[in-house]
Amino acid sequence: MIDGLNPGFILILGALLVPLTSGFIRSLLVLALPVLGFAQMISLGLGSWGVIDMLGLQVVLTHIDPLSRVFGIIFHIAAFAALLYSLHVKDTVQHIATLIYAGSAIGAIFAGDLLTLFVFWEITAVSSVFLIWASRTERAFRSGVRYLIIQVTSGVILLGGIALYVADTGSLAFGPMELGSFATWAFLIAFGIKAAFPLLHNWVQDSYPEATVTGTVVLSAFTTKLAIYALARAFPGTDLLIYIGVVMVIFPVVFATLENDLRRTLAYSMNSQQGFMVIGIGIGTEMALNGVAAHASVSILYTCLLFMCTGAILYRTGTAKATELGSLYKSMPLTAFFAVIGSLVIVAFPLTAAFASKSLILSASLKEGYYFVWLFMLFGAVAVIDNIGLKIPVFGFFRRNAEKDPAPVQDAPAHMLLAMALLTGLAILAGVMPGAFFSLLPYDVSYEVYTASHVVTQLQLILFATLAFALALRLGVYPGLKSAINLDFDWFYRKAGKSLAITTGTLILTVWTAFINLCQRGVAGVISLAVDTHGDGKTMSRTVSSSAAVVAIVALFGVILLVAYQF
Amino acid sequence: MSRNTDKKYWLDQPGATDKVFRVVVLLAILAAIPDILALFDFVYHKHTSTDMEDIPVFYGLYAMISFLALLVVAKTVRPFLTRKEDYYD
Amino acid sequence: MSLVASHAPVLAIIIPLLAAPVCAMLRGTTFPWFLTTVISALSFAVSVQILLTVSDTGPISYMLGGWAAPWGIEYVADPLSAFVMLIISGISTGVLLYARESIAKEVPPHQLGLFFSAYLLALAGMMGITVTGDAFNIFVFLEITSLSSYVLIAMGEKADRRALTSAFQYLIIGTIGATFILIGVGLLYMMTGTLNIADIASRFDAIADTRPVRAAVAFLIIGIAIKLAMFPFHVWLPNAYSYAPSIVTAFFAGTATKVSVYLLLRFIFTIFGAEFSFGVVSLSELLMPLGVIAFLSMSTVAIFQTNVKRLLAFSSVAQLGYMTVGIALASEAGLTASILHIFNHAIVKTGLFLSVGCMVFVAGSAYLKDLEGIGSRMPLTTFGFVLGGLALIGVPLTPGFVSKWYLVMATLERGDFLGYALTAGMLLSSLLAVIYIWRVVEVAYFRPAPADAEAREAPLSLLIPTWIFIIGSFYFGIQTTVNVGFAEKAASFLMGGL
Amino acid sequence: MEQFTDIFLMLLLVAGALSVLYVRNLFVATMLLGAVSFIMALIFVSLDAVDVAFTEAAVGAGISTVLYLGTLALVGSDEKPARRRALVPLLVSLLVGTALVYATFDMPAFGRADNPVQTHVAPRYIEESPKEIGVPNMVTSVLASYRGFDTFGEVTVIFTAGIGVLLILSQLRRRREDEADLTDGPDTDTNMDNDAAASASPAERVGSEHDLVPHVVAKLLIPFILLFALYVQFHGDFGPGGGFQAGVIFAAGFILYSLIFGLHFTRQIVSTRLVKFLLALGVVLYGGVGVVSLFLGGNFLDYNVLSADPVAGQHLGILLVELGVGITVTAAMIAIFYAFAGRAEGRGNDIN
Repeated sequence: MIDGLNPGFILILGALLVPLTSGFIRSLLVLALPVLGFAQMISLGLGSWGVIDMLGLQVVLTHIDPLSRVFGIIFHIAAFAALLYSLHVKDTVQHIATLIYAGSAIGAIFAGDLLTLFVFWEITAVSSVFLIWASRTERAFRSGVRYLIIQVTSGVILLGGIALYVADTGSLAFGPMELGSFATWAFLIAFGIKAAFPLLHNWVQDSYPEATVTGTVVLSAFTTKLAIYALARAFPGTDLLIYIGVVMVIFPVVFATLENDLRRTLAYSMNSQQGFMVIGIGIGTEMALNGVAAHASVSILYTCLLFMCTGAILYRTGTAKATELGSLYKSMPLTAFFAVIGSLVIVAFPLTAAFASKSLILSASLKEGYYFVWLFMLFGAVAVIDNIGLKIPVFGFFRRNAEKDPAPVQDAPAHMLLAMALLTGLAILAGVMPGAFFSLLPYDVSYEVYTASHVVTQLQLILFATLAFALALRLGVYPGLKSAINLDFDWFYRKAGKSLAITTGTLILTVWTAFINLCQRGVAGVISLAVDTHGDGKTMSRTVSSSAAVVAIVALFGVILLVAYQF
Repeated sequence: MSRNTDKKYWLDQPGATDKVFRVVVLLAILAAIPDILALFDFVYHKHTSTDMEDIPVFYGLYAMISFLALLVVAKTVRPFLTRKEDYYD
Repeated sequence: MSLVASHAPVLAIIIPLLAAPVCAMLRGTTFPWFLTTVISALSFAVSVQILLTVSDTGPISYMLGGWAAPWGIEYVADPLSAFVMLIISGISTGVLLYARESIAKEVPPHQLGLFFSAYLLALAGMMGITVTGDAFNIFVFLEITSLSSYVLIAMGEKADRRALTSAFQYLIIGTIGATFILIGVGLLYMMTGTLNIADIASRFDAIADTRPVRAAVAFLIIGIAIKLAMFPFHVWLPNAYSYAPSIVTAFFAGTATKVSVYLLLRFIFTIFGAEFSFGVVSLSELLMPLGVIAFLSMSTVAIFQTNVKRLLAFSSVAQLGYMTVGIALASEAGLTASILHIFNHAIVKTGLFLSVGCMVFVAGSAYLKDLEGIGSRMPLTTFGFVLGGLALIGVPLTPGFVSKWYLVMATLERGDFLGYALTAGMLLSSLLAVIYIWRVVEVAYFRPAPADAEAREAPLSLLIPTWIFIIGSFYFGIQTTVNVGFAEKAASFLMGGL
Repeated sequence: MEQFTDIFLMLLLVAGALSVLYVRNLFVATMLLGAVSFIMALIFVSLDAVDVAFTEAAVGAGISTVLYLGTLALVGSDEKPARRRALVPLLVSLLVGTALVYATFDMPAFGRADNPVQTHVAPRYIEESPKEIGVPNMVTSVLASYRGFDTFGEVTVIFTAGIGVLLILSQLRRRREDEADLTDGPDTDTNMDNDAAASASPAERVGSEHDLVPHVVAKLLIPFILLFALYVQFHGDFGPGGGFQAGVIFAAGFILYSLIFGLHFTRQIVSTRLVKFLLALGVVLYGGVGVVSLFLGGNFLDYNVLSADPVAGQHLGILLVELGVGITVTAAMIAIFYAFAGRAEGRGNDIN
């Protein structure tokens, strides 16, 4: 292996070979690349490589430490699984975008300084948008544009932060920092956008369901987890993150409950799970950070797995809306099986990986005395049981459709099932052997996963949540799913001011809307002013009149003359 | 897959959902039992970090309450949030 | 070799200058081009030699006619002038590699001898301005450069008759600029009794407080600003660049205004001295707003252009705004950024204009409406344009990023509100650059090509030089020691006085 | 008396300039401009700048006027009436003008011996140039030797102007010919030499063939003009004069000949290609002297090395470079005249 080469480059450069291949060779190539990257990562071990003195600052192209290695491992696995899942895709662009996107995410994980991080950060943004556009629908295109704007904004803020940071400290080093200066706030916001902090989160639910079947799987794996990694590296123990995390856990679950589209439901739940990790970073103890790394990895496993299952449904039936599905277990038994396992993982059933990872964060919060935070997380855990753990198997596969079950279809293609099996296997393996799993984590932990009380309490939580769900269904109080859109915060930027009276009369909203309107009008004003003055043939772009230029020359000459005299 | 249409599925039988429900209730009760027994320090010792956890079947109750709260909130905000599918188009 | 070494400063100028009349007498189509290319390459080689010598042993002085300095004319190659010479001759050589097929389409064959003669004169003129150490000699070479550039721009008239009017407009405005410079030099001569730059500089402080000197400052700054196309004196530039033949545009975009920036630096720092320029006369307060308006307003104007050449021309005015701001910061960091941007922008903009030249060569027009779907018709050219566009925007790993980085560092170094405001303005301007580049990308890739358009890539003789510039620009964006090193050296030299 | 002359000439100059502004007929304006140039030349004489006066008379009053006339033959002599009064520009100009006048208050008084101009660099020219260069006309030694490179640059400027005119105007001519006579086919790829051959056509109207008096006077005058030009050229070392003035006078002779007898006769003697060759030759000659000095071990344009005796070398060098200047200037003037007159001729206008 090439000494010190950032494994991300293997995927990125390999992507350039994709157009030259086709058929079997291409399948082999795209599957080999993550494996090669993985091997490169393992062979490198821990350390720093590619240290360059650039513009008087130190750039470190490759830096591997225990924290980044966990993320590196899981990113490689996710890349492999996602590529395996998308082998049937004939669209070259998607393969290239996937490889570059995964490669740049891995590159970012192993970036040893802020500048390298920024470069990869932007590449992830630009490459991933093609996975959304690959749907080739008007909706997806517009969603992709919104996505791109938000992602690039994150990059721009990051760059601004880097500039300020260098001005402050004279260094590009990427390590723990104190929230205080403009620079660090800029970092927090840049990371927060990608991590889908509350109110900054809408791009997730807006874009993921618009991407292609395979694209969503890929998207779900990298961007948000990359942000979690960046937060974990820069801001461990920042109290503010705990509160952000709590809101993040709670806020999306309401939407997940109401959502009809299973992929969008997943996107909301993923967002909520992300909150656990943000809380963990906020707590910042070694145990909590271990929990963050572990839960991020596990969350990639089950999110990918469930997006694969729902993706398979979409691929076969053409829809992923709960109201249009029913009894799919008959025709897609294997997919249904994997969905059930995936659900068990996400609810943190004993013997699954999440059982081990989630309890790390929960225990860490109790240990530090954050009881209310712990209660909120428990609430989030219950919500995910109902929203995903039960909703996807029940509505997606087992319940009979109230009107008419969709026509029988084939089960998912073999390579998709293989990908699901791979992730399922890993999730179970990590759950069965928590010791091996924990040995990969950045810090040494002595944490006993399988105690009787832990198993019992978790089972209680799961089963009573199931009971409540069943009761709600029986009593008919479960909110009926409707094919509809639920307004989220993105309403503010997608629809502001249009139907003020209908939505809500609250003062906050009015003020918000007025403010947004004002901004819009301001922006529109600036734009139209720019068009009026700078447009083609308008004052500023006029170049025909020499005499006007001469008058300007003479006038400015006079000004300088007067300035120079200093009367 | 025409084969599937001929096949009889257990879930399609009348009353199957009732049976599923009964199993769920049973399992829930089973999960609660150790907690009840723990009151008498029987069978197993419960590790607790907070006083709350000492409440019998705390996790089960909390799960029920949480879900109820979720439902209430969701149903309350729904009228404000739900729009037609083509709202943004 | 010792002949070359000992006469290097003058050789870099007289080689093209003497080749020009020879070239004018040549007939045929290929030979004038070949001669010009060889001459330009020679000049480039000499420039490299000068730069290496200067960075080894310090400034070189050369006495023309063997007369000692204040009496005769002196040539001085210092880190700044050697660096700018390298840029000019390098860009010129690269553009010439591209010229053969491109110009054959734009200029009638029997005029090629005269055309390349004018080209060589422009090259020699710019090199002369850069290396001369004599204020009046600057004016003489300025005239050679100006006259030849009017002619070269007018040569676009075969394709578009508006080339004539724009050359005429340039002539009117440019002549005013040259006259202003001449008057300024004259006033300085009157007050100091000498024309040698070093000599003027040494006598400047004694007479700095007199009115004629202040008037001279005003004349010189305005005169140079006109030549530099500083906002609002830029009106000649967009037209001239849009209608000139492709290679002329590429050549001038990379060099002509840069030479004026050099002149501005030379007068402000070497002759007047930083303390006088910014402390006594407060040029900052004048240059700063003009620079800021330039990069904000002209970037906005560029967005609305329908002709890609014109779009790039306005973008050039905007980029010159960055350089102006860098100078107006009056700090070593700002100066470094400006000098660095001279180099970086030269290489990037030349690459961009060359790739547009390829499009014009095949599609026959630089108007956006005629370039729809050009991305699929000319993939290599268009991809080159996109890469150049990225460099213009200032994406990391490109030279545009490096110089903007230095500029931002220089503004932040101030640490006051103005510094932050300037930084914000520059980021906004980069955003505007994204928009205007995106406009071209959108037309090139997202509009269907007209059905009757043939899919044909530009010939290799055009593509290869274009890509040399594109790849070169990325090279200097990643491997920054060369350009940054020389820029820093030149900046510290200027700040350290003579 | 001297003061009186100065003031009188100054008033005359202002009056002339104002009248140029007010006259609406461009032909009259051109003539007045010539007069203004002459007055300028007189003022220069009065300031003891005889060389400058010489140049002003030859270029400003002579050639420029002819070229203006050539242009008027193309565009007509009526000025387009001004549409509006440019009040703002006037105001701006006045203000800036005032500021500039203010700038003159600190100027050193004219002609004072202790001015910087007189005390710093100039003394060496006055004291050393007879020894170093040995040319009696100090102006020539400064121009051609001390600051010889500037002069080289100026010759190049003239050369540039010449090829510029050749490039632009010949292309325009060709376009017109292409448009007018498409049947001519491929023969368009030539240069202006063809005009000489085509000049026998009746359309050829440059030259006033029937005016006897100008014909006779011109025939008498032109040899003397050319002789005078040669005198000015080669006597530049000793008295006022030199390559620039000589070149202009030389060209004036040819131009006068064309005006009287018609363009094609002149072209038969001095073909366009020859003009182009001479244009380049002058620059090459000047630069060649520099290169030779370079190879002989001196710096560029160091005439000392041209001969064993430095002063003789300076003499030789100055003679050669002045010759180069004269050749290029002559050729450039003729080229410009050809280009303009050729256009007028093509249009069938008479430039007389």
